[in-house]
Amino acid sequence: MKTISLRSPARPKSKKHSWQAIIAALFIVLVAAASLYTFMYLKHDPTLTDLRGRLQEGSTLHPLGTDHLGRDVLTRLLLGGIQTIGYSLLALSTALIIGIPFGLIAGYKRGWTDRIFMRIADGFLAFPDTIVAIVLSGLLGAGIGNLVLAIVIVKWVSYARLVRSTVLSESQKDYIRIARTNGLSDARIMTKHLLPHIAGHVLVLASLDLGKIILLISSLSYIGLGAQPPTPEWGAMLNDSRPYFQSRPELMVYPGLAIVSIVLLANMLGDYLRDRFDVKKEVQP
Amino acid sequence: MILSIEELSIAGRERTIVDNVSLAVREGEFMALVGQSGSGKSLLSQAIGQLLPPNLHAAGRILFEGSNLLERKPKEMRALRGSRISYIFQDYQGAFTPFRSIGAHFNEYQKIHGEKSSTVRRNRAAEALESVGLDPILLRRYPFQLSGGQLQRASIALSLLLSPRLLIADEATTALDSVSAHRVLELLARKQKETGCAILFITHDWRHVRRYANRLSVMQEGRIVESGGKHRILDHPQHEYTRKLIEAAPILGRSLRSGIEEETR
Amino acid sequence: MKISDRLKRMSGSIRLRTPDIAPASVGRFLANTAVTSSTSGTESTSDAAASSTAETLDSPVLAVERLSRTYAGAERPAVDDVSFSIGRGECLGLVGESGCGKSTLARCLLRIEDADSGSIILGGQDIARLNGRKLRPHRRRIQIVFQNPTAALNPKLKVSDSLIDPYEQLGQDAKLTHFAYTSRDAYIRQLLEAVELPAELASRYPHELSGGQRQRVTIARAISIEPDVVVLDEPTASLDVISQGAVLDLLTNLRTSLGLSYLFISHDLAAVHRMSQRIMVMREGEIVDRFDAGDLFAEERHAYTKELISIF
Amino acid sequence: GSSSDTDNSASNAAQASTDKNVHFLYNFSTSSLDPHVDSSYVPLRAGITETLIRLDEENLTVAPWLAESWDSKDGQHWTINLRDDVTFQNGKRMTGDSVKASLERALKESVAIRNALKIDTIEADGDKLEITTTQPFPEFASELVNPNTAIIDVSEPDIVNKPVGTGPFKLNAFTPGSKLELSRYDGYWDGASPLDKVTFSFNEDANARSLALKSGQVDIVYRPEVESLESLKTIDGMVVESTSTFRVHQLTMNMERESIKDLNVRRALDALIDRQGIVDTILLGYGEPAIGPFLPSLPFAPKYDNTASETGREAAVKYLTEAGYTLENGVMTKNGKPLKLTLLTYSARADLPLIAQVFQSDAKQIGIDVEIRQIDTPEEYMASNRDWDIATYSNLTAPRGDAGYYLNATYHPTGALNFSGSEDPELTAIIDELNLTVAPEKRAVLAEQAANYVHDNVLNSFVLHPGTIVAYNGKKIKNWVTTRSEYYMINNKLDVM
Amino acid sequence: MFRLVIRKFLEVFIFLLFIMFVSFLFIRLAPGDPVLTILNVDELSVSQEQVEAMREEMGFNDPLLIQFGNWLLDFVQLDFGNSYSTGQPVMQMLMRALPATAELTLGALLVMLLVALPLGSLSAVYRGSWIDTVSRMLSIVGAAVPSFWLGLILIDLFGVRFGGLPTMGRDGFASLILPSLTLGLAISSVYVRLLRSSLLDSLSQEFVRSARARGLSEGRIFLMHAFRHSLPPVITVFGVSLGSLIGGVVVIEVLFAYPGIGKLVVDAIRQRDYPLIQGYILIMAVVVFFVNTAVDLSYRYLNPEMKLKEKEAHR
Ligand SMILES: Nc1ncnc2c1ncn2[C@@H]1O[C@H](COP(=O)(O)OP(=O)(O)OP(=O)(O)O)[C@@H](O)[C@H]1O
Ligand SMILES: Nc1ncnc2c1ncn2[C@@H]1O[C@H](COP(=O)(O)OP(=O)(O)OP(=O)(O)O)[C@@H](O)[C@H]1O
Ligand SMILES: [Mg+2]
Ligand SMILES: [Mg+2]
Ligand code: NI
Repeated sequence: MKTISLRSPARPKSKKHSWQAIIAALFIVLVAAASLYTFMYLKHDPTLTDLRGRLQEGSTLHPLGTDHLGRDVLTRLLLGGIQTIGYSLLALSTALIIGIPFGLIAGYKRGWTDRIFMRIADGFLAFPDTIVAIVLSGLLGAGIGNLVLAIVIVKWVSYARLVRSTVLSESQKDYIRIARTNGLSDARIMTKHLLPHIAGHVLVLASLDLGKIILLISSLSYIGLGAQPPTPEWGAMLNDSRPYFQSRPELMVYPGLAIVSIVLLANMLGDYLRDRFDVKKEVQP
Repeated sequence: MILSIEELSIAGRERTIVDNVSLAVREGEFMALVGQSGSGKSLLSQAIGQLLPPNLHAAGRILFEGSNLLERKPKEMRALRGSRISYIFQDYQGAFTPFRSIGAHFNEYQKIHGEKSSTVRRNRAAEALESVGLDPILLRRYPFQLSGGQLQRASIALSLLLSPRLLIADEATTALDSVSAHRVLELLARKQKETGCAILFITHDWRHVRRYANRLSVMQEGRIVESGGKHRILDHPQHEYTRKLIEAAPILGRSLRSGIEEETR
Repeated sequence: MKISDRLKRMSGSIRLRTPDIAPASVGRFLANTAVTSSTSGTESTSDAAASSTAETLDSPVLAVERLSRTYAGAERPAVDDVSFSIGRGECLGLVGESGCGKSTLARCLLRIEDADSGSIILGGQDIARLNGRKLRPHRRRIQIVFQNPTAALNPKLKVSDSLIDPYEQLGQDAKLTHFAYTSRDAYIRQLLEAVELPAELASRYPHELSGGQRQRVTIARAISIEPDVVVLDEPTASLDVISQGAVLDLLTNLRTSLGLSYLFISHDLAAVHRMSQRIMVMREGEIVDRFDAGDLFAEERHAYTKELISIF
Repeated sequence: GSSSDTDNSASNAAQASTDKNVHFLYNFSTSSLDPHVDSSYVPLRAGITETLIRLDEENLTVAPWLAESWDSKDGQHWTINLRDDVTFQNGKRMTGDSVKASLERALKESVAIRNALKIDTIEADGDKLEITTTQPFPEFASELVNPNTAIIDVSEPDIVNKPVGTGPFKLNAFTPGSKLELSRYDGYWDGASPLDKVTFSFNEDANARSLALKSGQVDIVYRPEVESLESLKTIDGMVVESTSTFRVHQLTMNMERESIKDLNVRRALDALIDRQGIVDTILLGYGEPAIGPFLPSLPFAPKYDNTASETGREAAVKYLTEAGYTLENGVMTKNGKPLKLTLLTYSARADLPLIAQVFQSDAKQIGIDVEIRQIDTPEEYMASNRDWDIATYSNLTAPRGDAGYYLNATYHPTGALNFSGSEDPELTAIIDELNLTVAPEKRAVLAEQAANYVHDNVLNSFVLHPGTIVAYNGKKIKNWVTTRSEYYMINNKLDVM
Repeated sequence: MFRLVIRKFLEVFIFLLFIMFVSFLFIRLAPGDPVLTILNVDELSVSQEQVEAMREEMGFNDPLLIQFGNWLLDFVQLDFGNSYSTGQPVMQMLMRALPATAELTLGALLVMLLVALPLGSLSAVYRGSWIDTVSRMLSIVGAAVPSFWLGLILIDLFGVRFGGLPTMGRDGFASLILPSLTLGLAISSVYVRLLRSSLLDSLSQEFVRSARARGLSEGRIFLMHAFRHSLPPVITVFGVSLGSLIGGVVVIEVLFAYPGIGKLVVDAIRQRDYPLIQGYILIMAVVVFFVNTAVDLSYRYLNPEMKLKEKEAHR
């Protein structure tokens, strides 16, 4: 049955296949990065500045050149990856852990619970990010915990609301009512019956948010939260390269590409998971 | 021969669900398709309009008015659907878009098939609902505000609206009480007489088969085990399964046996 | 075909093993009808049912009193001052024209929808106003099969996951006698077997099932924990007659052996007649007729009942 | 590219025939123009308002402007003679009374000015003002250079959005946060400007400013992105000017910390700073290494003859050895305790975090572990948290050509910017004396003395004087002057070709 | 109806009061105060006593509750105070900057609609095709690239190299193009993917097949049936991000010297200009409240079941 407009002409390829490919690719990249990392680390200290050797073009010694303080870009990029990905994933997952139950409960319980929960969420939205970060860094000082807290405060609301919107419409359906007559506890209905429905959208939003969070972390480190200079970190590298936008644009391109690739990976992972929850797999013609 | 299905197979990734089925529906005929639950009746009927779920794939030939539907482009297919071939699906709730009122469905359906005047559209929608025993006031309601039987009748009314050449009714009366079902089937018969359309009627109800069908086919596990004239099959079933099926027909109380009445016309 | 053959078949098809209806509850039930009970109480074959007869005599498993429900914006109530009760091990049939309020009544009983007034006494406790946590313990006693099986199954859950729900939540309290939980897989296999479905369906999603298969899954789910009352809203509408017979047999079996009670909503008079001891006829939200199954063809039937019979 | 060049000159030529106008792009934005309150000083910078006394950019001394002359015997009673040929842009004549009213408004509206001027009474008599300060206040004249003391006509209705001053340009329109549209005031006392119109816009992004100049949308850009200058210079006719400012980037020492109390440690840290390297690379040469706080061209800046005083890692190690530190396993250690320092920095001045990182890296190489802590508001953090050792900070040292401000604020025990927590009695005595000295020459000697004391004791360590960079289209703009004070930008001499 | 209005009104009021109280405490918990800025310590000699006196005078040394009480007293008289840094009434400053921000936001939303709707729809309808791949790439780049970079590239392209579009200031429509484009592109990515994901859900619904069986064109099915069904998540995220959008424009406002509210507030935060921050949070709270209430109402429009069952009791 061949159709042009809405269905790919061939039978759908197995999704598993592409997933294995991703894992394989990821593995190779990881191994390569790790070995390169050890190699580069032996050669370059990522925090050691060398003013006379700054802004060098790529060479065999410095494959991607040096930055504005003469540090090896590749080494910093490799080292920064661990920091950046670690922090941002931690922050993202915390935001999810808080946002999803919040939205589930608000959407499922409705009524006063919903109203109060949503006003709380609105309250969080009214605060500018910078205020949150400044207050946190002032009150609690720097540190990963506070960084994560700041990002969670900024980010959780979107997940809560997104989840709530799906739950609101989904919990009208007969199968949720049946689940209730089956005596399922609210918690169980939320986790077992509603969670699969929200997974798709949440994953999409979360995987794209990863990029924004990396950038947010770097801007938070300016006011004292997060990684302090000269810790290599992609977002900070991107920001630091800002003055060289015209003279050495590649300084921005490298961390930019690194972030893009991480977001891409997260996105593929998200799409894979989404497809798992999308039991119907494909659009009908 | 308005519809002729030849060696149709429907397969998913792992298994073949409908296996090499052939079936024909003549012009103006009331063709009943009965059979085991899960034997593939619905899928067979969906294949005709290229409406199979995307994970399933049909092979073979489906000739409608002489041309193979399986080879048609989506655009050409669309020209047939709704106007020449119309469907009543088994899932009557799914027939309606949840956020549009029943009336909106009637209106849209007529509009895209060329009815320009909105008063005509409205009147015809009201008439159609009345013909299946529903109050036209239901036009203003949303699908979830109707009872199961009301929804099913609304979807029947909708699919009869434009007098198609072929009507595919997939268990169209399951949610109807016998009075309403009777009324709906009478309407179908009348329509058929008026317009001469062919009906492919999937059902489990022997009474309906007995009363309305011209011919019938019996399906079991993805195959058609027997087809033929109503009398032949009902009274002289050949296949073991058919025999069992007829035997199992529920009977009511003192005398009434639902499928097989005293005289056979 | 000979008429005698047909008669034989006819009598064979009525396989009511135990029309064991409790007289007292009938009396209460018939309080506002003119019909007098003529049911012959064949002794129950089931020990469970027998031992509980005394209890059932004055306390029906489910008693509904003056239940009403009006939808927002509707001119007339969908359920209008309905009262009835069901004894242990009894099957009460409910027939009526499409749109008369049967499903609404069913949903009210299950507390899926809130009745505007009236009480629902389940196992001695009025659950019409219970909410949340308080309601949950009573959930075990009553289960429902929805009219539209597609909507009743979570499209994102595999059949097995949907099936296991009641057991995982309520099964611990239920003393399973018909089914036995040894392992999850075995239990699900039993359930599927009971409704004549192949075990391989357990790992499929609802959209990969046929209409009849979906319906059988919902039936299996409803009876899986052997509740006291099952509300069956058109449970066999989209089944072929063989499967239909099998499912009805199973239901009858369970009823007699476990003392389950049913509220059996159907359009199929034959099935209702075959399953139920008593039948109610509903019209425009009201119960217009009630009688013992044996009196279906009696003269004093309501005009609408007669119409139903004549059409059948 | 060349295409934009031809575009520029073509459009310039077209404009020149009709209107002479200049588009100036400044690096701060303001949403208020109140000449007495707003600390962006835009009204003065844009040539709308003027002060009584100005800074002579060549000699770096105070000079007459709206005031012809001033005098005080005791530093407390001041007589100011005003010019008699000055008119406001609404045509009214500037008199002693209008100046008095203007000053009184400044005192009323701005606590800062009230604090800074310490005025007790003002009396106007024709074109003469008699002012008494609350205490002997020798710097009074130099404080009148402050743009927030600018003279305006206070009888105008909307001072905040449309101040009327005495400058060469009057305001036509103001878009808060975006730009000012100015036109020539023909009655300007010092000779009307040759220009018809000036647009004074703001853009706080350095790259965007450079690109705006590149695209020909603006003619003069204040502080373009340093790193873009190379590409700007390739454009034909582009002129890049740089002047060192009165600002100094310094390393503030927290004297309350045990290790920092040691003079030799401070000397070591001072020696460790690679000043020339930083100026050459981070500032691309637009700035000069600093030895003391004051720009060498200031009259009271000490002449450091011991410039050859040792710097570099060896010198640092030597000082540390003198302080009792030894290198153990690559870590500078004294009495078993490694030398670990916390270095504060903040991002509002982009150079500072870079300086901090370079310093950290250099320190690491001689076994000092420096931890950088980036903070939001340095003043408040440094004042209320004392858990840091050193901090990068940037100070104006002689904003109005006088040393009193910096020395008082930074080294006097009561100074608001005394983050070192230094309470050196000897230094305090010098500053106190300075505060009572009127004669400029004597003041210069005292200031020099204080600066030398600071230097000898390495109370703070000075890194560099950053330069102000201005780039403009040399084919169009004539007579642009980049001032050190950064007060005076648009004036009546500015012209186009 | 009347009662509903009253209830809503009361809800807003309590909400606002609460937000203002929390924000009042919160921003005063931030280290620092505006005194140093007001006294202009950068250029004027100030002693620590003067700083302390100023603090006392401004009431920063009073207990927070008293400060809040004073603020509240002014607040109920609709006096939101004067900015510490400019001395002007806070609301006047905010209201003056608001149109620019609104303009910019609307422009960005327009760009977002123009980008996200077609791209998201196409990539859902042609799932797995090249257009899906391209749109995924674009949205990922959009999500990972900071807006200042995007803005600079656009300035370089359309301001310097070709086109000669104005790159700064706010003079009419032309000057709105680049900033809106930057902001719009920056926010589009999420909507592209979200719309796609949601549309995929909708397109696999049973009613879509029924519509197809009725002979509806794909376009019509998409527009009238699937699209509306897929809107709630998109609108939800939109509602949420509108708040952060207004706060997040600051990068763009700075880059393009667009005199909006974002820049004003960031400066206010830097200088701890409390009244201005409070005024901003008040405005934001109102905006957020109304936007999200509108979003909630839109669910009801998109899903009549919700509206009609709302009154039914819920367990
Ligand atoms: N999308 C699907 N993917 C895989 N298998 C499917 C799918 N849809 C249906 N099936 C299977 O195909 C078989 C035939 O289904 P079909 O719906 O045609 O049955 P049917 O004859 O209509 O039965 P019923 O009378 O119960 O509706 C069933 O066994 C069903 O489980
Ligand atoms: N949510 C609702 N809002 C308004 N009216 C409703 C709603 N649900 C059902 N109704 C109406 O209430 C009446 C009873 O509906 P109900 O579903 O109980 O009928 P039923 O007896 O189950 O019919 P059927 O046999 O057709 O399923 C019908 O007229 C129906 O249109
Ligand atoms: Mg079917
Ligand atoms: Mg019903
Ligand atoms: Ni015969």
